[in-house]
Amino acid sequence: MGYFSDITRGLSTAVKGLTVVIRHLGRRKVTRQYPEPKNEYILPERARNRLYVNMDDCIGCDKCARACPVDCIEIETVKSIPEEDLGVTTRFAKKKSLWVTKFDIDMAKCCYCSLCVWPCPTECIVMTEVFEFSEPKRENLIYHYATMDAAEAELHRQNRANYEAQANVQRAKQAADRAANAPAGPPSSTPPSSPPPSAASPWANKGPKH
Amino acid sequence: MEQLGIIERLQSAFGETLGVWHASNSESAYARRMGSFFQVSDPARLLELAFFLRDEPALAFDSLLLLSSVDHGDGSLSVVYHLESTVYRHQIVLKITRPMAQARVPSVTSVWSHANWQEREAWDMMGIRFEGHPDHRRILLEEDYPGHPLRKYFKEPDFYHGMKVPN
Amino acid sequence: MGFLDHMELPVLPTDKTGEGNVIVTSLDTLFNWSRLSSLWQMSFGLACCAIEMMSTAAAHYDMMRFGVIPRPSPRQSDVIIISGTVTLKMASRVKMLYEQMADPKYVISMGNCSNCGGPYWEYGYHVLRGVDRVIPVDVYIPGCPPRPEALLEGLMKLQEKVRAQGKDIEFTE
Amino acid sequence: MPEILERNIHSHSLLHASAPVHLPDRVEPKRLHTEEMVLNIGPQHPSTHGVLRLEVVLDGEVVVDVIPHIGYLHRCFEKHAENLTYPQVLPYVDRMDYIAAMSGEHGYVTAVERLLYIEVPEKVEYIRVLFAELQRIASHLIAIGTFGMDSGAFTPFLYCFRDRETILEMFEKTCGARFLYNYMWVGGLSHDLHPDVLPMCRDFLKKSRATHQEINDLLTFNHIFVERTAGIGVLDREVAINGGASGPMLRSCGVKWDIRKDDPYSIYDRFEWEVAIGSSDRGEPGDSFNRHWVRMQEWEQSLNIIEQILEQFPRQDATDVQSAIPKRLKPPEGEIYSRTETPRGELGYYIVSNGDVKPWRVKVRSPAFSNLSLLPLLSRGYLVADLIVILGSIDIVLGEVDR
Repeated sequence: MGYFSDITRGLSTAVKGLTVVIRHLGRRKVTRQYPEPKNEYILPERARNRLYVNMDDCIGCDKCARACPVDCIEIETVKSIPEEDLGVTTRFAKKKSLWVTKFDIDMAKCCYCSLCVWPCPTECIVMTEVFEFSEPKRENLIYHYATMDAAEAELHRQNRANYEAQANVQRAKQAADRAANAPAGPPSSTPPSSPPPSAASPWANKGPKH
Repeated sequence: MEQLGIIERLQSAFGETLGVWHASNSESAYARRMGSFFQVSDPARLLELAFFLRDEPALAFDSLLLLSSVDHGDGSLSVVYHLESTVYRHQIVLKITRPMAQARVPSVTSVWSHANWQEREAWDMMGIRFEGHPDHRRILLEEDYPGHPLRKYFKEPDFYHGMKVPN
Repeated sequence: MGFLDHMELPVLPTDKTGEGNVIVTSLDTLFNWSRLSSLWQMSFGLACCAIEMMSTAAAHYDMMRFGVIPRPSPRQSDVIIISGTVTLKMASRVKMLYEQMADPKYVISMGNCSNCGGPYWEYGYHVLRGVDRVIPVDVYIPGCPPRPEALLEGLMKLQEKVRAQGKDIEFTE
Repeated sequence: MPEILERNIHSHSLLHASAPVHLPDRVEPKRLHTEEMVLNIGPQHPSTHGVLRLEVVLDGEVVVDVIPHIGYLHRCFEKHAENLTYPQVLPYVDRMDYIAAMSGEHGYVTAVERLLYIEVPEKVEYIRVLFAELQRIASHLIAIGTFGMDSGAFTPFLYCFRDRETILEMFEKTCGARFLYNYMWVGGLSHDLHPDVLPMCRDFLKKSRATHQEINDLLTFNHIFVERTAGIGVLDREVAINGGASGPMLRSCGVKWDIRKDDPYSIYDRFEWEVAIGSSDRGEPGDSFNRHWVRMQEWEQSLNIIEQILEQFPRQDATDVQSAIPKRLKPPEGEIYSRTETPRGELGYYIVSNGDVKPWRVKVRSPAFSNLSLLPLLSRGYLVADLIVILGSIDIVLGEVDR
């Protein structure tokens, strides 16, 4: 290409590009002035940001923790004793039977995939619209949702331990009674022991055959 | 060409002892096409076989789709070659299995240059040596990283260059 | 008048209780104000979050409204945004880049990967679990990746921190 | 070719095959002997598109050899995949190719569905293809914008990101996430389409065609841009096929090869569109300009596909998008290699299953990895400034290169 035609073509295409830019002068601005009018851009209703757990509804079933690919949810539960009434979940009138002593979500590990939201039977773990929660300290990003403090948790743990100890004593007594009542008979069937360890699945530790 | 036809072709050229055909028994045609593989028994003949597959006009496997490696967990490693012909649009999968102590296969970089980085990655991740590779270095990890991480019994180091690694 | 309204002029201390030097305190305020209004950012992208950082710099969010101008060199920048996963191979480079920056320098850890390894904390044999194992972090922004607004919010939090530095005020929240 | 250059190229040759060396006309044959220099670019460099390090051997201004060092973003995807169940792998698939997360998901769910032999409802397929094509446009917008920035144009970057926001808004409305979605599940979708999305889509079609024209005026046909990219980094057709190039990189060489047409998956066989290939109108097939030009054409073709989807979309279909999701994902023992076409090329998943809920091995054929491995071949003999243009035209995503 000749020297001058090169220049002409360069100039003409540059002018063509500039007209595009100039046409943009009259258009609507797209910049969102973020902190000032906060409602200018409304987050969609399905927005997936910080997790929230409604502890009134949580039954401690651990399904969310198992679904989490990142293992950022930690749940500890204590079984209740029959005298205790834990109430029902508001949504499905499901009876609760576990004290949730610990429900920690590490928001600094969460990958916001919402896989924990779907399996929840009482819909108590949800992703909210809150996204502005930066922190100067990383420890603050671990959210403790459990409503009870350490002392209360310890109390429930004690209760359960006592109850189980009592139950064990009672069971032993019953067994002894039964043994005393029928001494001549054939030895009563032994309580069902745990099933024999099943033969290791061929694939338990091996890849497919080649 | 049908895959069985390709295998017959190979066996007529190299003899019946070349390898065994493992057909997939899946319902879908796609899985049968892309899930069946040809187990090559002798790695020493791989390079010869690769050149034949590429240069034979009726086969013309001009493209190596993927070179992958599998740790079977029982002390053996496999190298898998997915080949395709852009001329005839047929595919074939080759597999070579080696015990971990002798994880060496000839490099096919001279046949398909795509294999260059793929083989380096297989060495890096799985610890398979490729004999005759022009640039046999690690590719993703640093040279001094201990071990080959995609092996099933890999354990990550506690410290690396003074940085604590595990959580 | 738009411009003057948005300028955050230093507020001179009015109470002269005798504690602290009036001149030095006002100088501190002035310095802090000028620092927080021109936090030049090192344009340094690591992973997914870098794309959100690019979105923040683009038309819709326009990071330059906050005086944040991307600079390609660590020597010219005040804040480094660690935007993405820091791997073991990259960690030494991140540290070197941080050390090359001139004081005062600030670090924003953007996204969960740089906060603590994020989704890769469990099996990631090549991932550094948290950039704070290598360099000190001022603000942690959670999110995977954080929305551009969340990055702006983290920036504003850093500005608050800068405003409070050198004073007796404890920077909280 | 000057003697010294030839010697250097020979001694640094990385690839076994003899590397073709292209010397542009404007590089004067050297008569003066200069020391060769090793220049390090990256891992922190504005034009490396992430954390890529290039070790460049220079002779004066001419690139003698490039040695790419990757792995600065190696996030152990394959190890994670072995330790997680099939649905749990999906968030990590997103984070692999983070610019085109929907396309990556589409590839993964297609692979697992082929392994399990699941039939998905028609409506789900339509939504998937719609979103995959929108994602293709979004990804190409980033590629075009940053390529413009690499070659010295800043404005297209802003325009491209502005349009990309519209697409992200549609995704956000539907699944709640802006950027990494976890939207396509094996056998279905996480949410049904938001009622606003189809009208937004129709609106976007109109606007995007206009933007396409604007970017063409502003960038593609700009004489400076054409001079900067045409004839730079020419890739031979045979070398491309042998070296594993795919996607726009392969098509720019004039090879009509698109998985959507040649090995159709999902419902791509229902739509009519053209496979974009490089031409010799400006530059020559296989050069940087044609790689850009193929992306521009694919943008248009994706709009065509979206238009047909909007016509054919089963609006009355009230199928639950989660109806075909298996309760327990446990594929039979076996293996499969499944591939799909992402904006960067052929994304393949090689999944080995041992009949467990977790995959035994997942190996990814990432197109960017294969394309990047051709960089030394492409850039030998060009100037340093051209190296940046060549790298920009390949359109790499480091998350996918390193996995």
